[in-house]
Amino acid sequence: MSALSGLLDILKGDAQADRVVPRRGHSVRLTLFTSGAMAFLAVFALALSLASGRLADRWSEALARSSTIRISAPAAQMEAQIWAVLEVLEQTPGVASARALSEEEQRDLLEPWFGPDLPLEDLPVPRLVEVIETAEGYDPDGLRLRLAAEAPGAVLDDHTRWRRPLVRAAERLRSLGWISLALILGSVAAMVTLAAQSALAANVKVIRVLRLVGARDHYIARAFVRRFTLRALTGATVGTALGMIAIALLPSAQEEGGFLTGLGFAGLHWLWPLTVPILSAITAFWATRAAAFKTLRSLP
Amino acid sequence: MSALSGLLDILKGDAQADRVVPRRGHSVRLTLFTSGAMAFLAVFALALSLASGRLADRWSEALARSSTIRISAPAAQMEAQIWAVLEVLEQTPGVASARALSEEEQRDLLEPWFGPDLPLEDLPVPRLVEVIETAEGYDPDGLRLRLAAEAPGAVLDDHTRWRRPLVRAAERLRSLGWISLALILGSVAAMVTLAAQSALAANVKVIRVLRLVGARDHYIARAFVRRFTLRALTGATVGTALGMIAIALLPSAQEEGGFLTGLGFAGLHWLWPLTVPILSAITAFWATRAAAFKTLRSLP
Amino acid sequence: MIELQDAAYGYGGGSLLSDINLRLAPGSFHFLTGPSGAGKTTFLKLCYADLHATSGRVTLFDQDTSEMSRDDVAQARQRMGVVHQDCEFLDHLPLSENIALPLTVAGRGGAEQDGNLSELMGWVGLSARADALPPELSGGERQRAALARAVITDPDVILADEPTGNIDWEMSLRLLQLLVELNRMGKTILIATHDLALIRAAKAQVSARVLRIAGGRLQLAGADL
Amino acid sequence: MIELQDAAYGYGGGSLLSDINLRLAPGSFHFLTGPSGAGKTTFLKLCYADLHATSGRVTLFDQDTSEMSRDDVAQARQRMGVVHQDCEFLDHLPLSENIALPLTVAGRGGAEQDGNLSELMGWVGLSARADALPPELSGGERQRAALARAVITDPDVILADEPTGNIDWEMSLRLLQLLVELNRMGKTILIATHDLALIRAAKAQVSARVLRIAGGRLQLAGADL
Ligand SMILES: Nc1ncnc2c1ncn2[C@@H]1O[C@H](COP(=O)(O)OP(=O)(O)OP(=O)(O)O)[C@@H](O)[C@H]1O
Ligand SMILES: Nc1ncnc2c1ncn2[C@@H]1O[C@H](COP(=O)(O)OP(=O)(O)OP(=O)(O)O)[C@@H](O)[C@H]1O
Ligand SMILES: [Mg+2]
Ligand SMILES: [Mg+2]
Repeated sequence: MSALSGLLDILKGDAQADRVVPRRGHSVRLTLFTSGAMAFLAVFALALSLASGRLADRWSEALARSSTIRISAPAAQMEAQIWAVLEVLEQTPGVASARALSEEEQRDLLEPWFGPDLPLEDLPVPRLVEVIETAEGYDPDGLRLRLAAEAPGAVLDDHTRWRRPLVRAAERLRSLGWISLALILGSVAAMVTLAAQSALAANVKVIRVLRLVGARDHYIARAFVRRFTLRALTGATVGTALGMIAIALLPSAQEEGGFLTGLGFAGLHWLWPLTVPILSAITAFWATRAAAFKTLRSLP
Repeated sequence: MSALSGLLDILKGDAQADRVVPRRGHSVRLTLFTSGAMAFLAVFALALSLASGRLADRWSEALARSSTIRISAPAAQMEAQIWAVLEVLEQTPGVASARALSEEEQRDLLEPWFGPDLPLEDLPVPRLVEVIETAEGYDPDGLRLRLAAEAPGAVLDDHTRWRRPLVRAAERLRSLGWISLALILGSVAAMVTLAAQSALAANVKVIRVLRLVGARDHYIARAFVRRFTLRALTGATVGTALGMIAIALLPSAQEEGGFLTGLGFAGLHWLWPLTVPILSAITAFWATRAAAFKTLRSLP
Repeated sequence: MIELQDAAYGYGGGSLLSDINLRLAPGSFHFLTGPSGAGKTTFLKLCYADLHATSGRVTLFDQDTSEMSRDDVAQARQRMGVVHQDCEFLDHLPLSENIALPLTVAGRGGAEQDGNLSELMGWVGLSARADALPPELSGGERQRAALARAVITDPDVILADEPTGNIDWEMSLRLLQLLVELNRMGKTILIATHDLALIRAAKAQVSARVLRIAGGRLQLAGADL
Repeated sequence: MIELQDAAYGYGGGSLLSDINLRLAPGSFHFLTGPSGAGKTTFLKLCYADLHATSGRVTLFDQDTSEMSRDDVAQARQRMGVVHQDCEFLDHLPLSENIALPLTVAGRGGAEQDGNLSELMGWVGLSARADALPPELSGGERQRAALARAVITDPDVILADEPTGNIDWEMSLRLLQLLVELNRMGKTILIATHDLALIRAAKAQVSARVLRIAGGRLQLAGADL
């Protein structure tokens, strides 16, 4: 029986066979709550992973894939050198785009240091060209050589020095998210398994009576598996829904910081948490199945 | 019975009374694992909270408590104005320290934009004074007025514009940590409670037999409470230890990034996770006690 | 139906029963006696494949029980009615559903069950308790219910372990009547009991053989029974 | 010891027992009979404060059971020995510890228990099974163990519900012997049973009164017993 067809089979059910397993009891509450709480936590961990993933992507792109070319030249030659640099960049494989910063942009960049009334045009301030790499990146040494030839005043600054820790930090945050997600999913699996085993242990008498009156293992296991899978699915669905609502209610992320996006799902990422109840149900299905057959085999 | 004296009483135990509660069974494994897994997660959440707390503190201090005074003046007056500014600052309440950046420091700050060979001395580049506030902070408007009087070329830039999103982001991260910690502790409590209830339900027969032979409620409850408290303590201790080991093994945090510290405990913060097993044991103590007396009262 | 050849059994390496030879022919009526702890329940468990003989052979419906798969055992049990010494039920289902459980499990619920069920519950004196949950029954009521559950499927073989231990004499005779009736219809019956009066009452109505377990061996009881 | 005055009881609003008047004087020996489902177990539960009379008064050791706190009930039970109809034990403890459980619970384990225990286990024929776990016992062995557990504390009152339902005649007589002996030492004894032969055997040895529950009332049984 494949997981999916088994699962669908289970959800169809058989009203008569169903009644042989008690509907209520502490093990029911335990299974419902465990899968619910763990689904809730899983949604948070997922949000953290996705958010830090976005963050790492943004940093990688914004920092790792951008560099600056600084052109210092007499005012007369400046325009020519800018054009030369842009032309070189256009022909360089691995460069996605390049553009010269406008004077306003440079003024904005420098304002914190020099104040708003910096007489840019009167200063021998170099002009800046922003370079965005493609995913493959360009060869910085080759680019430097060509720049030296075409525009002697141009200096390539590939930000290597200060972009590294940022990217590393983002990656650490992302892996932290995935580690917690893995931890939580592992705990879900273990706890649903233990809850199923403990519920089955509480129902050993039911199993004994059913064996006595001639029920096959398959019949008994099915009844239990169906109950538990449905319970885990219910619990996890509620937990996931609550988790998604909680995340939607979190103070919304503003982009001002630029380097820390909000915790939350963006666009299609809202579909990700929907996998949590499905995974919980599949886990419960296999856990209960294994526990049921193990318990059954221990009885004659 | 106060929680603590009850708890200590419980840990002392009574070997004879103890044996009346089954030592093994699925509920045992469930309790051990639940408290262990949740303690493990709690340690991670705690690490996240503390790390983001440190981060937020650092950002608040490094960003919110530093500001810059930019002095634009003819070269001849520059030195005098710098001294005037420093003098004003010395007399301003709420300023912890102030110093003028050296030319090398300014050159380093500007290098990304102007290249290493910026002729700073030939340029009308303003000089920068770094101001560090005390925790109480100074009154920026008062300072501006005094600066205008004493050093007309000085402009106070208190970074307000661009420090806000950083601080906000750090605070969001910190509250995320505390939210997950609260969620996890809540789940621990709920799950230990449910595990205790479900274990007690599995032991209804034990309770019935004990009542029949004349055991008092107190005697029965004690035996269960002791078992469960010890189990939760054991599970949580193991989980906490594993969590601390896992965190110690995480790639160590480097400070280069400066704005994202590693996930981990620093110094005395290593004592914090030790509260997790104690909290788990206290939770288990109360949860089992309540569940035991509830179950007992349902039997004649 | 059921045949034991040189069968032996012991718990945990011991030797409780040995050299057991017995053939339960279709339509036969047997009683099994012996002091408490002699091995009556163990013997019955061998017969319904709850235990496997440590040596010798036990044949159930022409199959060696040690070679039966778990599904074969379930299948065989659908053709047998077993009254356990400690009557266990599904505590969450009302009595009537518990008695009909063997039909439910065999997929034979519905129409077939309704007719038999109410008649049978009347016979064992439980009509008034049909909707009670098993924990609400008295000890004797539970034993009667267990017998009803054992015979509801119209099984070929009925094995009963002390079915009247908690039941008063009049009701015991009534239950015996039911078993005698079933035996006359051709069912094979084996009853473990220590109630000698019941055995005497049965022998007055059918030709029953009385077996006795003593010292781990199976013997035919003396003429006094 | 135990006194019921106009006591009545019914499950779920019904009326099972009514107008019950009885005084169990210290040192008296009573049997309680009645058809299965008549209310014998219910009657005993009223006596050991497991149920409270819906009307009338039940007095246990001079205390009204409906006014006893849960601890009072526990205290009273330490002075009583009760054999439940379905003998339940702590399945994780060996038989000997189960039988000594009332002593353990009363904080009277150790020295006191060892002497009585082995003698008592020999009397009920369980010496060889002292280390067995309760689920490994036969039905009759469990009943004997339940009786042993009920008398180990040397209680003032012994209430037994069908203590010989699963036990052969010889062993039943042996258990009866124990109870008669205890009665001669001044203990109050009440046994619910449907085994008329046992009652007759007892009446040959002590002066026992036989009560009968019929139609919810308590009557003295006829002279035929
Ligand atoms: N699971 C077990 N493990 C070990 N010993 C067992 C087990 N089950 C039964 N026994 C022992 O085997 C012996 C026979 O048990 P059995 O239940 O067959 O007796 P019985 O004849 O049915 O007795 P009774 O009339 O009291 O029911 C007993 O001494 C019992 O203690
Ligand atoms: N908890 C309960 N809820 C509802 N009805 C009950 C409950 N316990 C017992 N009864 C019913 O009360 C009646 C008397 O039960 P009780 O156990 O006292 O009978 P008994 O005389 O001991 O019978 P037996 O000889 O079969 O043990 C029975 O019909 C039983 O079904
Ligand atoms: Mg038996
Ligand atoms: Mg009864």
